[in-house]
Amino acid sequence: MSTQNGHIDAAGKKMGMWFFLFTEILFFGGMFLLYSIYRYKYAQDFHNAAAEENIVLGTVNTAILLTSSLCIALSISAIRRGERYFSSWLQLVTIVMGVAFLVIKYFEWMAKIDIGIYPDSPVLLKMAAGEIIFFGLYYVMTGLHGLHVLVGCVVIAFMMRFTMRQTIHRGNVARLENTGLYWHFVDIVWIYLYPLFYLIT
Amino acid sequence: MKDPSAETHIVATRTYAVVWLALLALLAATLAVARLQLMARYSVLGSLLIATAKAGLVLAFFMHLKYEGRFLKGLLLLTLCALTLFIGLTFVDVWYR
Amino acid sequence: MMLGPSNTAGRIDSAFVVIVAACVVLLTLVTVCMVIFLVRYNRKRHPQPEHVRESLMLEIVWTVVPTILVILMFYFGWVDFSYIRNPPKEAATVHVTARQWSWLFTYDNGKQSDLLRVPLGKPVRLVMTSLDVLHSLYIPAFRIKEDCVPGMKTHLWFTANKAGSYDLFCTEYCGAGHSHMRAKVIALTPEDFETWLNTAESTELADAGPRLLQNKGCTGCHTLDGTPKIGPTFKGLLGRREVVVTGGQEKEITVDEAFIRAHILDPRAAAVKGYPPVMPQVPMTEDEMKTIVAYLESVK
Amino acid sequence: MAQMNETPEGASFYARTGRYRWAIVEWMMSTDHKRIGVMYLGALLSFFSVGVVLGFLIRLSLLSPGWLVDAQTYNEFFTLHGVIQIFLFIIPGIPVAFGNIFLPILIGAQDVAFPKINRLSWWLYVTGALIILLSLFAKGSPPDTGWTFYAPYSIRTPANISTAVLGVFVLGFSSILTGLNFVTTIHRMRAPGMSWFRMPAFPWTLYATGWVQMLATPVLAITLLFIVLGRFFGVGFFDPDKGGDPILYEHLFWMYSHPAVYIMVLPAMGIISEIVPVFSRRALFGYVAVCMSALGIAIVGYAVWGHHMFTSGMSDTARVIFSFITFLVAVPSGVKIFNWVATLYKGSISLDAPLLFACSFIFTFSVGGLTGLIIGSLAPNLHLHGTYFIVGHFHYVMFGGAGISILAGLHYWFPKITGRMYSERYARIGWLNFFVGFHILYFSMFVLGFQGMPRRYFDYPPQYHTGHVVSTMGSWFLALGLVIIFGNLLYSIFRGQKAPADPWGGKTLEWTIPSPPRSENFREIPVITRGAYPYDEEEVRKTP
Ligand code: HEA
Ligand code: HEA
Ligand code: HEC
Ligand code: CUA
Ligand SMILES: [Cu+2]
Repeated sequence: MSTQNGHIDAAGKKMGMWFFLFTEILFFGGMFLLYSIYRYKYAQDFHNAAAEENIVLGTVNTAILLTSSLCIALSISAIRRGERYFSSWLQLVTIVMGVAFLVIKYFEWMAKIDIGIYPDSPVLLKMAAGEIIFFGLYYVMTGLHGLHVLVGCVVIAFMMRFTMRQTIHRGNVARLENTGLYWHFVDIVWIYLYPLFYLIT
Repeated sequence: MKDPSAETHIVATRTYAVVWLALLALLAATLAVARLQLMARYSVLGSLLIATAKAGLVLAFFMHLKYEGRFLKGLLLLTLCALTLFIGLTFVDVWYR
Repeated sequence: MMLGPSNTAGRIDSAFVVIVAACVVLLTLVTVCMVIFLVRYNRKRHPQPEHVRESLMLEIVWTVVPTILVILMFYFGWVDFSYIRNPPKEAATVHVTARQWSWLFTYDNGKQSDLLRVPLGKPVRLVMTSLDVLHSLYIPAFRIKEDCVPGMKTHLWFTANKAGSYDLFCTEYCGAGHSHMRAKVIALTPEDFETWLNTAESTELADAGPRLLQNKGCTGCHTLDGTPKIGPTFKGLLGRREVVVTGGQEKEITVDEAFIRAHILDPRAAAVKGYPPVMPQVPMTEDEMKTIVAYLESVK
Repeated sequence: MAQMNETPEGASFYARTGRYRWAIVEWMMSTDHKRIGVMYLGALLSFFSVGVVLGFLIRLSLLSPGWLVDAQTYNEFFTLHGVIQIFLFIIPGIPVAFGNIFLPILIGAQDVAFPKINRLSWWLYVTGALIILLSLFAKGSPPDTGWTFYAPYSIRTPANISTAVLGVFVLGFSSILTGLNFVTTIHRMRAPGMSWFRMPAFPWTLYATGWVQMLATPVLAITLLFIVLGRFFGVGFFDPDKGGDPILYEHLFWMYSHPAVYIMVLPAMGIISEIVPVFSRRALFGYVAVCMSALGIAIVGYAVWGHHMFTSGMSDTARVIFSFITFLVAVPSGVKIFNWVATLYKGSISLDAPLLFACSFIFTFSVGGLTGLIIGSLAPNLHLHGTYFIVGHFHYVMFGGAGISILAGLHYWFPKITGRMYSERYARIGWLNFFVGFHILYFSMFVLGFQGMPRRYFDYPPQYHTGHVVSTMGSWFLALGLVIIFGNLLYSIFRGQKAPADPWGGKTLEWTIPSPPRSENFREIPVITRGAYPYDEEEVRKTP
C-alpha cells in the first residue's frame, strides 16, 4: 500500500476506495434496475403496496442518516486540524446514529412481519403480483442496505480505536477518509430508497 | 505524478452545517411534495429529482467531489453512464414487449 | 432466394449464406496474408527487419471498410428477421404449451395433440407458453425457434411447403428430460388436415386413456412399456409393492386406487424411493381423473 | 527446485524468507505479486485439467448416449465443465496469473498498489473454489443447470444450486478486487517516464479488463444473490408464480456475462500483442490503435448482452438494437487482427513456439469471432441459437482464443517464471497435435449445429451420430497434444536448461531483470525514456 519510495500513497488509496464505490453503485444498481422495471410493469400495485409503509419512521431514519453523514464528515475535518478527541467523539456519535437507524429499521420490519408480510408468507402470496414483488424488493433492498450500515458501524468502531491509539492522525487520515466515503455512499443509497419505498403512494 | 486529488482540503465546519441544513430542507420538501400531492402526476419524478439533489450535495461536499480533479469526476460519470445504459437497454425490451 | 421445406427456411438459409461468404472471404484474407508473411519474412530469408511504425491511412481503411461491411451484414440479417417475426393476418393459430418434458398443441376448435399437424401452404402462427420452466420450440428443418416462457406468451409463424414429418426439439435446457422433449411437425395437405382436425376422438378407454396421458404430459416422464423414465413406469402399477418416502419417513406400500389418486392430486405428499421429487401437480377435472385412474389400473 | 533459489544477482522470489516454518504458509501469507501469480497459475492449470477431463468425458459419452453416464449425470458434467472452465479458469485466467506476475514488472513497479488486497483476492479465489467443490460433495446432487443458472429452473431444481452460486459469488468479489487493484496500480505505480503511451500493450489490455471487472461483476453478484434468496426465502424476482419475470434474469446474467467474455479475451489479445513484435523484431504496428481498440471493445461490449437472448421472448425492437451493436464490436477486434498481421510484414520472423501459438490464436480466434457475427445476425440466430453451432463458437473463442493465448504466454514467459528453457521440439509436436485435434473437434460442431443438433442434449436422434463421432475423435488428438505440451513444460521445470535473462530478444522490462526475478523486481526503479517496442531505434539494433 505504499509507493516505491515507501511513503504512503494517500491519493492512491482514495482512488482505490472510489473504485470500490463504483462497484457498489453497480451492485445496488442491479437492484434499482429491477425496481424500475417492476415499478413500470406494476405501477398500480406498487402504489397500493407503498401505503403499507410507515412514512414517519422512514423520514426519521432519513434525517438520522443525513446527520450521521455530517458527523463523520466533521470528524475528518477535526482530525485534520489535530483535534483527536473531538474527532473520535464525532465518530462515536456516527455509530450511535447508525445503530439507531438499524433499531428503527428493525421495528419497521417486525411490524410488517407481525401482520404476516414477509417473503413467501401466505398473506403475501395472496396479494397482487406487483405487491409480492414490491415487498420482496423492500426486504432485499433495505436488508442489503442495512447490512452495509452494520458493516459501516463496525468499520467506524475500528477507526475510533485507531484514532485513539493515534495510528490515525493528522498526517495519516486516509483510512478514516475512506471510511467516510463509504458511509456517505451508504447514505446516498438510502436517499434514493426513501422516496422509492415511502413516497410513491 | 502530482495530481490535485493528492492535496488535502479541510472544509470549513460552517460549510458542512449549511449543507446539512440544506439536506434537511430538501427532506422536508420531498415530504411535502409527496404528501400534499403538489404535482400529483409527477410526484415520483419530483421526489427522484429531489433525491438527486440531495445525493449531489452529499457527493460534492461530504465526499469532497467538488475539490477533486476532473479525472475522478469523469470516472464517476462513466460509472453512472454504465448503469444508465444497463437500465436503458433493459427498458428497450420491456417497453416494446 | 433459396427454397426449403418452409418459407422461413429459405429466407434464413440465404441470409446465412451471404454472411458466411463474407466471413470466409475475410478469414481467407487474414490467413493468407499471415502465412505469406510468416514464410516470406522468415529470419533466414529476411535477417534485417524493415521498420514502419504505423500508417494512419491503413488504420482508417481497416476501420471504415469493416464498419460498412458489418452494417451490411446486419442489414441482411434484419430484413429476413422482420419478415419472420411478423405473421400475416390470415395465419391460423395453434396454442403451444410446453412443460417438463412434453409438448401440447391445442387447436382453435379445442382439439389437442402431442404432434404438431399443420396444413401445407397455409401460414400457421404458434402462440406459446410454458407451465413450469423455460423451454424453447425449435424446428431445425424450418430454421426457427423461440422460447416458451412461463407467465408470458411468445410467438412464431411459418408456412410449410413440403409434405413430411420434421423433428421438433426443445432447445432451452429444462432438466433431466431435456433431450427427450421432442415431438414432430407433420405437414399434411389441407384436405387431410381438415379431416384430421374435425374428426371427433373416440372415447373408448383404450384410446382416451393414452390420449389423456399424452395431453396431460404424463408420458413425458412415465412409460407404458415397463421401462422407467424420469418416473416409474405405469406398467403393472396397480398392486405393485414399493417403498415411498413421506415426510422424511420410508414405508412400504401396495399401490391402490387411493394412492394413485392422492399422488396425482398432491405429488409431493409421498415420493417413490429412487426417483427425484420432480413430478408436477397437473390440474384436471374429475372426469379426466376418473379416466386416467381407470386406465392406469388397466395397464398390466 | 533448489536451483531456483539462487541466481547470480541474488535470491530469486522463490527463495524462502524463513518468516514461517512451513513453505505453504509462507506462500499463502505472501504478498509478493509474483508468488501470488505463480500460485494462481498452479491453481488455474489444475482446474483447467479437471475441466478438460470433464469435457473429454462429455465427448466420450456422446459417442453413444447412455453407455457411460445417465442423463442426470451428463447434465451435471456439462454444468461443472462450464462452471469450472469459465469461473475458475478462463475468467480469472490471464489477469490473475500473468497479470499478477508481469503487470508490475512491465510498468516498472515493485508490486501492485494494494498487495494485501491482492492476497485477499487470492484467498477469496481459493474460498470460492472450495465452496464450489463443496456443492459436489455436500448432501444433495451437484448443480445441473448449465453454467448460466437460468431461472426459474435454478430456483426449482432440488440440486445444490445455492452452494455453487455462492461460490461463484465469492469468486466475483475476488475478480472485482483484482480489477480494482490493477487499475489503481496502472494509475499510480508506473515508473518515472512510463507515460500511458509508453506502456506495453499487455498492461493496456489489463487496464481495459480491470474496468470491465469492476463495472460488470457486481451485477453478477447481485443476480446470483437473488437466486440464493429465491431458494432460501422464496423471494421470487424471477419466478412467474410470484409476479417475477424470468427474462429479467437473463438480462441481468448476460449484462455481466457478455462483458465477461471480454474479460477473458482482452488480456489474451494483450499477450499476443507482446509476442508478435518480439518474434518478428518489429515494433507493434499501429500501437496506439491496438491499445485504443482494447478500450473500444470494453466499452462497446457493455451494450451487446442481448445477443444471447434473440429467441428468449425479448421484444423485437431490443433484438434489432442489440444485433446492431453486436456487429459494431467486431470492428475493434478486426483492427487488432489486422495490426498483428501487419506487424509480421517485413519483419524478421523466427517462428518459435510462442509465435506459433500466437499465430494459431490469430487464425482460430478469427474463425470464432467471425462465427460470432453469423450468430449475432438476427435471422441466422433463430436457427443457430441453442445448437452446437454456439458450442463451436464459444470453444473457438474461449479455448482457441483465450486458452491458446495462455499456452502462448506460458511458453513465452516460461523462462522468466521458472528460470528454465523448455524443449522447442516437443513444444512443436504438441502444438501440431493440439492444432489438428482442435479443429476436428470443434469444426464438426459447426456442422452439427447447422444440421440442428441442440446443445445440452444427453441423447440425440441418429442423423447426428456421424458428426459426434468425428468430433469425439478430434478430442483424442487434442488430448494428446495437451498432454505433450504440459508434459514438456512440467519436465522442463525440473530438467530444462538454465534460461538467460532475455532468451527471445524482448525489449519490455521483464527481460531486463534476471530469470526468475528477485523478490523486489528491480534493484532500482528504472527510468523509462522510450516506447515499449523500440526495435527500430538505432542503439537497439546494434545489440545482437
Ligand atoms: C472469449 C470469449 C468470447 C468472445 C471473445 C466472443 C466474441 C463474440 N461473440 Fe460470443 N460467446 C461466448 C464467448 C465469446 N464470444 C460464449 C461463452 C457464448 C455462449 C454462452 C452460452 O450460451 O453458454 C457466446 C455466445 C455468443 C452469441 C449468442 C449465441 C446464442 O446463444 O444465440 C453471440 C450472438 O451474437 C455471440 C457473438 C459474438 C461476437 C459478435 C463476438 C465478437 O466479439 C467477435 C469479434 C471478432 C471477430 C469478428 C474476428 C476477428 C476479426 C476479423 C478477422 C476482422 C474482419 C471482420 C469484420 C470486421 C467483419 N457470441
Ligand atoms: C475455456 C473453456 C473451455 C474449454 C477449454 C473447454 C474444453 C472442452 N470442452 Fe467445453 N464447454 C465450455 C468451456 C470450455 N470447454 C463451456 C462454458 C460449456 C457450456 C456449458 C453449458 O452448457 O453450461 C462447454 C460445453 C461443452 C460441450 C457441450 C455440452 C452440451 O451442450 O451438451 C462439449 C461437448 O462436446 C464440450 C467439450 C469440450 C471438450 C472435448 C474440450 C476439450 O478441450 C478437452 C480436451 C482435453 C482433454 C481431453 C484432456 C486431456 C489433457 C490433459 C488432462 C492435460 C492436462 C494436464 C496438465 C495440466 C498437467 N464442452
Ligand atoms: C416432470 C415429470 C413427471 C410428470 C410430467 C408426471 N410425473 Fe408422475 N412421477 C414422476 C416421478 C419422478 C415420480 C416418482 C417420484 C414421486 O413419486 O414423486 C412419479 C410418480 C408417479 C406415480 C406413482 C408411481 C408409483 O410407482 O407409485 C403416479 C401414479 C404418477 N406419477 C402419475 C402421473 C400422472 C397421472 C401424471 C400426469 C398427469 C404424471 N405422473 C406426470 C414424474 C412425473
Ligand atoms: Cu424443455 Cu428443454
Ligand atoms: Cu456475448
